[in-house]
Amino acid sequence: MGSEYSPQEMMACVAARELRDGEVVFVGIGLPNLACNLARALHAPNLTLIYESGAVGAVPERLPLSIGDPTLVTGSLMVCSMADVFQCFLQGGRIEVGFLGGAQIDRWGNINTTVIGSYDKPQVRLPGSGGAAEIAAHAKRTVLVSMLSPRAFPEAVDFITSPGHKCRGKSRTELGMSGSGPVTVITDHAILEVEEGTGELVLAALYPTSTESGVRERVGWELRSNPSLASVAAPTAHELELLRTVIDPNRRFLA
Amino acid sequence: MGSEYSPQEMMACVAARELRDGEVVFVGIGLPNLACNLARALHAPNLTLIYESGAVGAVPERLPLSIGDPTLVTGSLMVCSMADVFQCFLQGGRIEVGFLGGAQIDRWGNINTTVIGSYDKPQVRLPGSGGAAEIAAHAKRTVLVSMLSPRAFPEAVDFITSPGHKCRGKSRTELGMSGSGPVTVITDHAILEVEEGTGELVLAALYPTSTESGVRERVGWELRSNPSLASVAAPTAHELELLRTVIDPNRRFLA
Amino acid sequence: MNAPATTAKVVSMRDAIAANVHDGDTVVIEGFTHLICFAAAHEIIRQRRRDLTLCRLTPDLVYDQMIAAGCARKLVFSWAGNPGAGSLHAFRRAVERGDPPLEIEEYSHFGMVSRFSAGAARLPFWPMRSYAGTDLPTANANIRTVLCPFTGERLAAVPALNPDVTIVHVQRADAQGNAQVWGLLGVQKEAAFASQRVVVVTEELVDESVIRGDPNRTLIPGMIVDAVVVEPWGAHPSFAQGHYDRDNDFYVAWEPISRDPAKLRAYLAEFVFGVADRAEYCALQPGLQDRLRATERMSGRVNYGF
Amino acid sequence: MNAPATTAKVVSMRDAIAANVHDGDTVVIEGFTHLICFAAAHEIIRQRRRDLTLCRLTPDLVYDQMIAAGCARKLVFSWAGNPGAGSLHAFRRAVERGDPPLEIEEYSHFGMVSRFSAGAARLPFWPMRSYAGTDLPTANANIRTVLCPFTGERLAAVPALNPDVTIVHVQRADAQGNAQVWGLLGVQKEAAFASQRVVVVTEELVDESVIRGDPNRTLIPGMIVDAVVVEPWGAHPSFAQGHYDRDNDFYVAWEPISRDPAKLRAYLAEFVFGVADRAEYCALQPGLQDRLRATERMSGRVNYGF
Repeated sequence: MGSEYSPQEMMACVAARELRDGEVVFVGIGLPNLACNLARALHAPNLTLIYESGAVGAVPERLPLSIGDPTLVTGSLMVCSMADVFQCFLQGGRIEVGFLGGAQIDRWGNINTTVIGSYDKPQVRLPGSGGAAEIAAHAKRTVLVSMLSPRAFPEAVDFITSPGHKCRGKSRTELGMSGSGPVTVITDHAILEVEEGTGELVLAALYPTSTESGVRERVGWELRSNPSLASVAAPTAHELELLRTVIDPNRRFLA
Repeated sequence: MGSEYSPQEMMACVAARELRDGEVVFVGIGLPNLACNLARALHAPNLTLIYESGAVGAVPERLPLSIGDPTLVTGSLMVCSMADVFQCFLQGGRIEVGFLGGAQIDRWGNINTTVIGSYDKPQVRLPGSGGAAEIAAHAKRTVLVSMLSPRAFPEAVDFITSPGHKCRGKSRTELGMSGSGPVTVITDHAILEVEEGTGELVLAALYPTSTESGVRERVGWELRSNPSLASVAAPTAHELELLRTVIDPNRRFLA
Repeated sequence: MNAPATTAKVVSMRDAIAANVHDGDTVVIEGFTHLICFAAAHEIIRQRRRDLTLCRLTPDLVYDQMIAAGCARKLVFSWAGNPGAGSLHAFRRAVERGDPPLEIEEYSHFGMVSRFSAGAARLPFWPMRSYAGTDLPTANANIRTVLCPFTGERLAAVPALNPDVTIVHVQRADAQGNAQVWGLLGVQKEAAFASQRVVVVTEELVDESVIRGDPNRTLIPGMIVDAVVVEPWGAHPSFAQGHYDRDNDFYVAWEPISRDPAKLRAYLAEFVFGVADRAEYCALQPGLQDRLRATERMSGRVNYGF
Repeated sequence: MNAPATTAKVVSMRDAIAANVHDGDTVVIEGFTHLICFAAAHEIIRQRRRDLTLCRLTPDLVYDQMIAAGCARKLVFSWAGNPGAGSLHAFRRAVERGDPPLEIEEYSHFGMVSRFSAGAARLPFWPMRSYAGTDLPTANANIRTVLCPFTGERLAAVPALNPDVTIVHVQRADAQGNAQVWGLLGVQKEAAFASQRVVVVTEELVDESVIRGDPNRTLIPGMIVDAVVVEPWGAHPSFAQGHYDRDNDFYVAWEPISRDPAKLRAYLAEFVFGVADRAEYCALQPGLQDRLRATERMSGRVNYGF
């Protein structure tokens, strides 16, 4: 077992464990990037990392601050235009895993990265979709990463930027989406999963320091639990060492 | 004045004179290629030659047999995908002059390079469109090159591969085409031009060795003549020397 | 056999902007993280252009500065943040509080890429599989659907974007504007072909023979270029692969500057209005070039012979 | 940090064709003049595949031979000639006299490019400005129109082409199939992305570090590649820029061979059925490689550092 660790370190380790060797991953910046590089250093040396900036098979020598850092280019397998990234790789069905985060995630895995409040008179203007709307539609599965709180996990998001499993009453099948959508939501307290059949997010696994009721308090709807709750192992000393000394030595994202 | 010359040499010289310095030309293989390289050696050093294979600003060191010869690549300004050639350059309206030939050219400048006879039971199966259909639609103007004969210049082509000025009764404007279509037809006996307003091919200029009646006999409809017929100068000694010693020394296309 | 220059396209940044960017224009300064031409944006600010419709996938610091300087009437975009570092606060003040008012038109990245692709191909629209289930079409009437004539499927469609002027920063170009780029390519080719006018800003002016020595690297042909500006370090704080690194420290520093209107005004006064051109901008920051200059990681060669 | 090979993709041409090309398949051997993989076509002929739907912009000699050998049920194409040299007579006998019967489906080059583009992008159709006024739509019911949801214009549309297998010849690839091409690019990238299976045939097998040393040259990523075949001179009589020239003499010589069915049978007997593989094909033509080997015209280098 590891020593003391931060919530971000736990999330990065849990996210890394979601990746299988040989997969093709569409990587976002921040925690997803830490997770992918941690997985690559551990059990998944053959991950192919694709960034929306056009770098394919990137092998970043330093932690990129942005999704278009020059370190993603140097030594990568391919650099292509963004039209190719979105048309051939993403819409073309070549991406196995996509990572997404958001200011709000709702009961059906819909994500809001556009506005808090109304679109025309927003309380908070967020960055918008970027590539997220299409990652959510086309990646074979997506993994969501977000800190758990009632504001971040409302019953329904203020604005659907990236579609989950039920959008204004319509299922992914009715909407003609090819990817299977969010399968797992990794938070700082627990893992939620999408329930087969209903498409609803349910509690699937607790962290060593979490309780079922503590998680429920941080979710804005009546969160149901899987019949058998798994428990997630804390970061190992090896995972923490890699994160702290190799992957994010300046603690840009590990707060 | 030059010495003896072949019909192909005359046509290449006349075609070269159609090109203005600085123009962007979509080059076909054979006589058009000779003409472009002759023009580049004479009055139009700043022609930009584009080949449908993707070579832009080519400076062929030898006469290419095909439109995709390696000599078109070496030392060119740009090599791009065929999607870019057709979408960005041609459909995008960046081509000023296109050269086209054909087994049949009719009264309205329609070209047939598909079949002689019916499509389903052809007497002669020709190569088909290649890039011609879109060159005819999108180049700002096109120059046609063909040997004059009643079979090659029928009242109506058996199959419209590349649109002229009236297609099955419809004008280019009605068909929504952006380029102005064929403006000049260079043959081995005369130059035909498109008449403003009617869109019909009419006799515009005679070669030193041609007569008006001789031309009419070789055209499959009642060919009308411009009010004042121009006469075309024979190849100069300099033009012939360039063609014979530099541009097509092995007489691949100058038969 | 090479064609000599027929026109004098090589001009100063001041002249390029004066001739090609007018009040009310639809302007694109593209570059996805890589090769964002801050030098051009600063000159547009200095020349006090107004009522521009600014289009870019990521408004980034470059449009945050232009919005703060009062150049923009409208923003067309797909992701408005300061990646890894925070928000674009001038943008947020405009959208959240109308300070100053700013019209917005919003897509996903793929939607913006598709709009440029349609513009470059002279098509009126581009089809996509996207937006089903999202609220973006309710926020933007220009996100529509099109019916496939083969399968009957209903796909998303976005309209062509044909800017008045696109400014593209490149690693090297010749005097005619034949421009070569390596590393991230973004959507620059599509934006340039879609545009009425194109300004190429280059780190290095090279002889035509350099371009002709590796024609597969050419991203933008000179025939569509109206002006060529030679401006080393013109992309800072963005980067130019093989020339200088991204100034991540400045991106992080932008967060508190952008958050405070007084600091932002002071920044523009010192680094934009307070200098005549990019050379003076660089001279203001003495250690900058040593800190960011690229190390050497040379590619191999390939044989173009036959 | 490089990923080691996880699968043994590198196989012989015989095994690659046996595993990836089946009777009845829709097969694409692309390459516009450049990098046409005759070695793969000859192996398909040797393995006596039947009822193939062959797709290519230019059937060229490569499909003329496959048609003559009885591999083809259908041809999808846009220009069927022997450029600068004559006709494809096996093709013409099939179309003009049904000898043997051959179904055809015909587009313009742009139409074929667009079909591959749609296939690569997993769109059901691709919009174009073309075919107005031509007789091509009357000859091909797959050339249709689509209505622009913004302008109301009626544009041409062609359906996606998604082959069972695409074979792409390249100058260099690593063991995972990450493939680099320079010179003419044709429509290979689009055809490969559109395809269920992809076979990369390479002049040279290189270490992954060579690919990673110049990532902008990668045309096809290994992740979409099923088999890698190392086959120097595999494109002859077509060419590989920087490796060997186009064998224009053979293209000219094909005219009388193709015109005479007996000569064509004799050609196939000697150069296709009479050899086991490409090495034997080359050994049959002793002066060939000296005559066609490329001269050196090396590109410069660029810096990928930061």
